[in-house]
Amino acid sequence: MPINYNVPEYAVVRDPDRCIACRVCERQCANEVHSYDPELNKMRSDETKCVNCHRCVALCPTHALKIVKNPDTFRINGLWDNETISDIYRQADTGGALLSSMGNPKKYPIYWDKILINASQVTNPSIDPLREPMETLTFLGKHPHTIERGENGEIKTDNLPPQLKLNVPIMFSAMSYGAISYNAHESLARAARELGTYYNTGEGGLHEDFYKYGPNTIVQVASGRFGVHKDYLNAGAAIEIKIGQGAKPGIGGHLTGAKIVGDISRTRMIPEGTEAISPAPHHDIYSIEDLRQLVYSLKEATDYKKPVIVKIAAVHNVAAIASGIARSGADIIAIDGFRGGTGAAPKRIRDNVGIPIELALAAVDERLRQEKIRNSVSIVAGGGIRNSADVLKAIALGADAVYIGTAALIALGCHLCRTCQTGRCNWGIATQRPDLVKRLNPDVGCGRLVNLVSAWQHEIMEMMGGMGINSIESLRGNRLMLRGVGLNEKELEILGIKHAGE
Amino acid sequence: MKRVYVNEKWCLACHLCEYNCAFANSGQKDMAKALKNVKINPMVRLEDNGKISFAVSCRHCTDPICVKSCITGALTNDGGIIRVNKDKCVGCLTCILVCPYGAVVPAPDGSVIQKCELCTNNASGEPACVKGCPNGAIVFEER
Amino acid sequence: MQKEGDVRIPSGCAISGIFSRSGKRISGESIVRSIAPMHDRSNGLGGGFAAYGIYPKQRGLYAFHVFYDSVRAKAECEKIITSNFDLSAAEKIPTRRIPEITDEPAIWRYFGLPFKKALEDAALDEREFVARFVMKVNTQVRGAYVFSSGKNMGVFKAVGFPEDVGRFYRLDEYEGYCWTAHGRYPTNTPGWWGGAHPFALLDYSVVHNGEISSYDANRRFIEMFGYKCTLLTDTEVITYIIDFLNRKKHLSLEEAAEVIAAPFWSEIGRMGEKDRAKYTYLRNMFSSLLITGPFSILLGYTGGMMALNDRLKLRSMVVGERGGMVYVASEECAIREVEPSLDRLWSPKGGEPVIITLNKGVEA
Amino acid sequence: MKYVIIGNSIAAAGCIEGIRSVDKAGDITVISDEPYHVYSRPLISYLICGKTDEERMKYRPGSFYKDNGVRALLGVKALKVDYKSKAVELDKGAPVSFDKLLFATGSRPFVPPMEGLESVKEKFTFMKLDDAKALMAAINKESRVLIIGAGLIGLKCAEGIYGRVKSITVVDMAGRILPSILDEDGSAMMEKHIESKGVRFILKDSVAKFEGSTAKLKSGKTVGFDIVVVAVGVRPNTQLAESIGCKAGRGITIDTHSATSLKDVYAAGDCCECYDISGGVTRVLAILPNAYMQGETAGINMAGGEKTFDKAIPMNAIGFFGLHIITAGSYDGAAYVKEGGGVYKKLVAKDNLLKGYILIGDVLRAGIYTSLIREKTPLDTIDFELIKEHPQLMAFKKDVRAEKLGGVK
Repeated sequence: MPINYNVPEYAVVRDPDRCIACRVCERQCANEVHSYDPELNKMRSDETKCVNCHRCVALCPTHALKIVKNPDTFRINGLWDNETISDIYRQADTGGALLSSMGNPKKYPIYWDKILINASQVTNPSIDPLREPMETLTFLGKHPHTIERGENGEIKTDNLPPQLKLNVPIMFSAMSYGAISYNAHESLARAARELGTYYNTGEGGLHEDFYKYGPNTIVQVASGRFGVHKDYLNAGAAIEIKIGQGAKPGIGGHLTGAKIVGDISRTRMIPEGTEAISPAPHHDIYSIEDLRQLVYSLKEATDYKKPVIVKIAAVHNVAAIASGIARSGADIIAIDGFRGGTGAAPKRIRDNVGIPIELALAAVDERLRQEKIRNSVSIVAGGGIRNSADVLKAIALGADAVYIGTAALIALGCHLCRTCQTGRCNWGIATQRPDLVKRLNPDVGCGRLVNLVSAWQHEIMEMMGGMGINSIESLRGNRLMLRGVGLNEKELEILGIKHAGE
Repeated sequence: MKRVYVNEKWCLACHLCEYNCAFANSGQKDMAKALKNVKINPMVRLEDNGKISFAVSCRHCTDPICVKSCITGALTNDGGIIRVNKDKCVGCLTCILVCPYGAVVPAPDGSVIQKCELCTNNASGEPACVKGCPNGAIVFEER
Repeated sequence: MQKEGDVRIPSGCAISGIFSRSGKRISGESIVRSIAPMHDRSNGLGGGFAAYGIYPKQRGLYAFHVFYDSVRAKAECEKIITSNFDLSAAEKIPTRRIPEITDEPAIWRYFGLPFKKALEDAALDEREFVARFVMKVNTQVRGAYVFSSGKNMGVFKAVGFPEDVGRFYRLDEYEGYCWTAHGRYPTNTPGWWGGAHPFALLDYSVVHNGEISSYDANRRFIEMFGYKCTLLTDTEVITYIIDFLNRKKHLSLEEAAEVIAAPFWSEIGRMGEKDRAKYTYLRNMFSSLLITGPFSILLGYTGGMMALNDRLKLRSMVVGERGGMVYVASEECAIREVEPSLDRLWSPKGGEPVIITLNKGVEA
Repeated sequence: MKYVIIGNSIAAAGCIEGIRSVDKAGDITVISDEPYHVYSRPLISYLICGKTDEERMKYRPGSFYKDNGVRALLGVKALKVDYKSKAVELDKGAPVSFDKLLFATGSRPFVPPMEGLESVKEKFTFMKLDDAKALMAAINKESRVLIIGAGLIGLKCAEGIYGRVKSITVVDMAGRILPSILDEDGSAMMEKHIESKGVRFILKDSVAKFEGSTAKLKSGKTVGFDIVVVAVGVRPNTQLAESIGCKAGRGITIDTHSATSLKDVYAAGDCCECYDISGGVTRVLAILPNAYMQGETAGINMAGGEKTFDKAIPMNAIGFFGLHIITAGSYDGAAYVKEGGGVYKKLVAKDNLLKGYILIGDVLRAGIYTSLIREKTPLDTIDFELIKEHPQLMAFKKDVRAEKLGGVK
C-alpha cells in the first residue's frame, strides 16, 4: 500500500467523562468516522475521514465531542503552508484536478467589512420602525420611458413590463435539484412563498411536486438546458438565463451520473446514470447579439409575461458586459461575486477566478447610470452576502435586491465543510442519499429560513430608520449613506463612496 | 389534549429520544452522570429495521384498555394522562398483555411496570423525547 | 472650508410664502416682514426670496440673475449669453448698502430670448434650451452662477439674515402676485451666495426646510436625465425632480407630489382598485424619486405655488387664507405678522400638496 | 333512576364507573355479603407473601363510594329478588327497590366430595380475602400443605405461602399443571420451573381418602399434611339470577350490552358466560379485565348510554416464582412454536387470523399479539413472518403505522 503523505486535517476530541456511548455520532456520520467498540464499551474515531461538518458535535447529547484543527503540522513555512503542501501530495497521488465546493474561502479583502453605514443625528430625525411604517417592498423589472395617458387624461398603468414583487429585497439564489436535495428545495420554496419572495430552481429543472410554488419560483435556463420545456418556463414567475456563476466563472457544471437517479433524472429529463454536463458556454450564445435572441425567444415562449434575468459571474469587465445585457432586452441582471457558493468546483478556479461583488456591483450600477439605462433594468447582487448589513450596503451601492445562497444553506444546517461534491452531506442538503435527505425536515427548514430572512428584514428596517429612511427605494444607490474605512483612493473611487471622516 | 405523535418519515433512528427519556426519568441533573455505563430502560422505544424507524411510547388512549385491565387499580386515567402508581403495582404484567402498542414495559427490577407519563412526573416539563428530537419526528401537540 | 458643491450641506430653515389669487401685485415689503419673526430659524448664513409678476414690462423675456466672482467670469459668461440670446437689457441689480450684508459678488440681470437660429441648431424647445444654458454656465464657467432664469419672475438671495437680504435687494420696490422667502441654517459652512435659497430653474423656484435622507438616491437618478447637481443641496435636487416630472414627464404637480411624497404601500393597499393601480404604477415607475426624510417645500412657478410636506410631516408648515390671499409658513407667527385675522388656518397633512393658482382669466 | 348492584368486586366497580360516566345523579346501591371495601381478589396470594397489604389491595381509593355517591351495603346478603315489584330482599334491613339491576355475584369455589374431608380440621379454599386471612392464621414454618388442584388458583396459593411453610404438595387429576391456559409443552416447562423451587407435584392422581393428617391417593401413594387447600375450580353464582328467570348456561347468559334475558336486569363478571371471539364459543371467562369491561358496559347501558363489549377473549398474565406467562385466545389452529433459552413462544393462526398465543419468559409487547386477536386483523395485511419474531408495529403497513402513531385512539 502506498504511503499516505497527508495528515488528517481535523482531530476528533471526545471527553471520556461525558461520552455515554449512545452512538448517536456513529449513526449520524455518513463519513463513518465514529465506531463503537463493544468490548470496551467505548466510541472510537477514524479522523482521516472527518470533514468537520459538526453533525456529531451538534447531536451529541452530552456535548462530549469537539472537532479541532489537527495540531499535527508539516514544518512551518510562510510560503509552503500545510494546505499548499497537502494539495500537492493529493495531486501527486491522483493526477487529477482538485475538486471542492461552496465559496472561495481565501483571505481576499471583504469590502463589506470596510464600509460603514450612516445614521441621523440632530439635523434630521431617525425613524422608529416600531412606530412608523418602514417599507421594504421592492419591484424588479424594466420601466417604460414615457407616461401614457388615456383619452380623459388618466395615466395608463398597463404599459408596465412584467415585474417581480418582493416583500423584502432578498431572494434565494439558484441551487439545482440534484446539487441539493428535494427537502432542501421544498424548504426554500415554502420559505419563499411565506416570505413573499422568490427561490431559484437552478439548472436542474423543476420537480413536479414544486410547480405549486410557481408564483414564488424563478426557473433557470443554463447551458445544459436540463429540464427546460415550455411548461417549465411558464411555471415560474421569472426566467433566469445563467451565463456564469461566481464560484466558477468561465466553466460549466458537472453532476455525476451517480446523482442522476429517480426523480432527478426525470426532472432533468436525462436518462438515469448519465453524467449531467453543463458546457462552459451556452452553445447558442457566442456573442451578445446571440444573448438577445435567447432572451426574446424565452419571452416569446412565455408570451412576454415573465421578466427575464441574465445571471453572470463578476469578472474583470463586468460593467461593460452588464451594459450589453441591459441592452439585450433582459429585465434584470444578476451579478454573482467570486465568493458565491457551488455544489462542486475545481478548487483553483473557485479560489482564483472572478472579482468581489462589492466592486462589481458598484462598477455596474455606476456604468448603467452613466449610460442612462439604470432605470430600464434591475440589478440583483449575490455571492458573499452574509448578513443584513451586507444586504443594506449592497442596496446603498446600487442593487435593487440580493440573492442569498450560502447563508440560506447555513440556516438549513450547512456547516461549510466544503465537501458537497462527495454527496455525503450529513445535514441532508447536498446529497441524494435517502437516509441523509430525510435529515432535513422541510417543516423545520422552512421555519428556519423564514426566521433568518425575517430577522434580517427587521435589522434592515432598524438601520434604515436610523438613517431617517422609511422606504427601501430611497436607500437604493444612496451611496452618501456609506463611508469607507481603510480603503485606498482607487477602491473608494470604484465603490463611489467617501472615506469615513469626509 | 396534547399528545406525543410520531412521524416515521422524519425519524433518523438516532435513538436520542430513548436517551433523553432515560435521562429525564433518571432524576439526575447531568446526563453523563445519569447514563454513563448504564443500560438505559426508557419509556419510549425505537423500532428500527435499518430503513424504517419510529419511536413508540404510550399513546394515552382515550379509552385505555390497560387501565380497565389493571388488577390492582395502579393504572389510572388522570385527566387523559395514563399514570401508574408503582406502590400499588404488583408486576402482574396484565397491562403488557393488553397494550396494543407494546408501550408498557417492566421496570428494570421487573417487580413493577413503567410507562410514559408525558414527563409530567419528572423535571423535564414537556416530553423530553420531543424536546430532544433533532428532526421534528416526534411532536407534542393537540390533534 | 468647503462650500456648496464641494460637499453636501444639510440645513434647517424657515420658509414663508404669500400668494394673491386675484393677481393683485403686493410689495416685497410684506414678505420681508413675514420672514423676519422666524429670525431664530436661520443663522445669518443665507436668506433669499422668489417673486413672480415683478417684471411685467419684460413679461415675455427670460430674466437671468447672475452672480460673478470676477470680471473674467462676467466676460466669459456674457460671451455665452450674448451668443445665444437676443438681449434687450443687461444691468446691475439695484442693491442697498447695509452693514449686515458683506462680501457681495457682482450681481447682474439680463432680459432676453434665445436666437431663433440657436434654437433651430440645437433642435430643442425653448425651455430646454434655456435650462441647458443655465447648466452649462453653472458647471463650466468658474465664478459665474445663474441663480434665476424664469420669465416675469426673479430670485434674490444672499448670505445674511433674510430680513437684511430683503432690504439689501430693495424688495420694497418690487411688486408681485407671489412671493416666497427662505431663512437658512446651514450646519457646516460659512454659506455662499449661490448656495442660499431659493433655488430656481426656469420659472420653478423652491424654498425648502428640511434634510432629506434620500438625497443621493434622488441625485444619482435625476443626473441620468441631463441634470447636474452642482450645489449638492436638497433644494437643488428637489427643483430638478419637479422640473423632470412636471416639465419633462408631463405629470401634473399633484401627480409629481404623489411621486415625491408617495403614500405608504399600506395606504395604497387600502385604496380602490383604480387608485391602487395608479399609485402603485407611479411608485414603481419613479421609485428613485421618492423623497424620504424631513422636508417642507414651497414651489413657485408661473401662475401658482405648491406647498408640500414629507409624508411623515417631519417639518412644521401651516397655511392661512384671507379672502383671495394665501399664506404659507414654517410658523404661524410669520403669517399673523402680515395678516392677523385669517378666514382659515390649517396644517396640511404629510404628503398632501396644497396648490394655489391664479384665478381663471388672471394673467401671470 | 335507581340502580342496584348485587356484588362488590371488579364488575361492580366497572358498573359504578360506567353508570357515572352517563348519569351523575341516580341512586346507586351496592349489596355485598363481604364486609370489605372493593378489593382485588387476585391479590390475595400477593397479600400472603407480603407483596401488598390490605390497604393497597383496595381496587379503588377509600373515597370511591363517597366520590361516586354510592350507598354501599357491605356485609349484607341479598336473599331474594322480586322482579315484579323490582325489589331486593336482604338478610338485614328493608328491601331495596331498583329500576335497573346488576348481578355481579361472581363465583364460588367448587369443592368435590372427598371421603373423610369433613374430618380435616385445617381445610381452606382460596378465593376471597377472608380465605387468605384464615390461611395466613393457620400456616406456620412447620406446616405441610396439601393443595388439591394445579390450576391458576392452586399454584398462586402455592407461590403465596412458599417460604412460609415446611412443604407444599400439589395434587391434580390432570396430567399437567395450568391446563386451562397452557399447552403441554408450556405446562411441562412451568412444572419444571416450579418444581425446581421445591414444590412437589403429584399429577394424574387424586385423594381417595383423608385419614387424620394423611391423604391416601388413588394411586396408593400417601401424603402427610397439616393443611389442605381445595382449589379444583369455581362455579358461577347464578342461582339468584336464575330464581327470577334469567336465562343461564354454565353462567348467566348476557349479550354484548351485558343485558340478561330479563328487561332492566344485567349481569357481569365471573357469574356470566359470554362469547369468546377467539374460540367462537360461549363460555365462562372468569378473568378480571372481562369483569371490568362487562361491568362498565352494563353500567353505561343501564344508565341509558350505548356501549357494546364484543371483544371478549380468554387472556392471562401471570407469573410464578419470577417466570412470567402471558397467554390469550384459543389454541386451535396452525401453530408456530419457538422454544429455548428459558423462553417459550407459541402462536396459533387459523383462517388468516391470529387465534391465540402463549409466551413464557419473554413477554415484552405481548399486547400487540393480543390486539391482533381482539381486532381480528387479517394476517395477510401485516408482515406475519416479521411479527412472529417479536411483537412490533413495524409489521403493519405504512398507513396503519401512521394511524397508530399519529392518530388518537
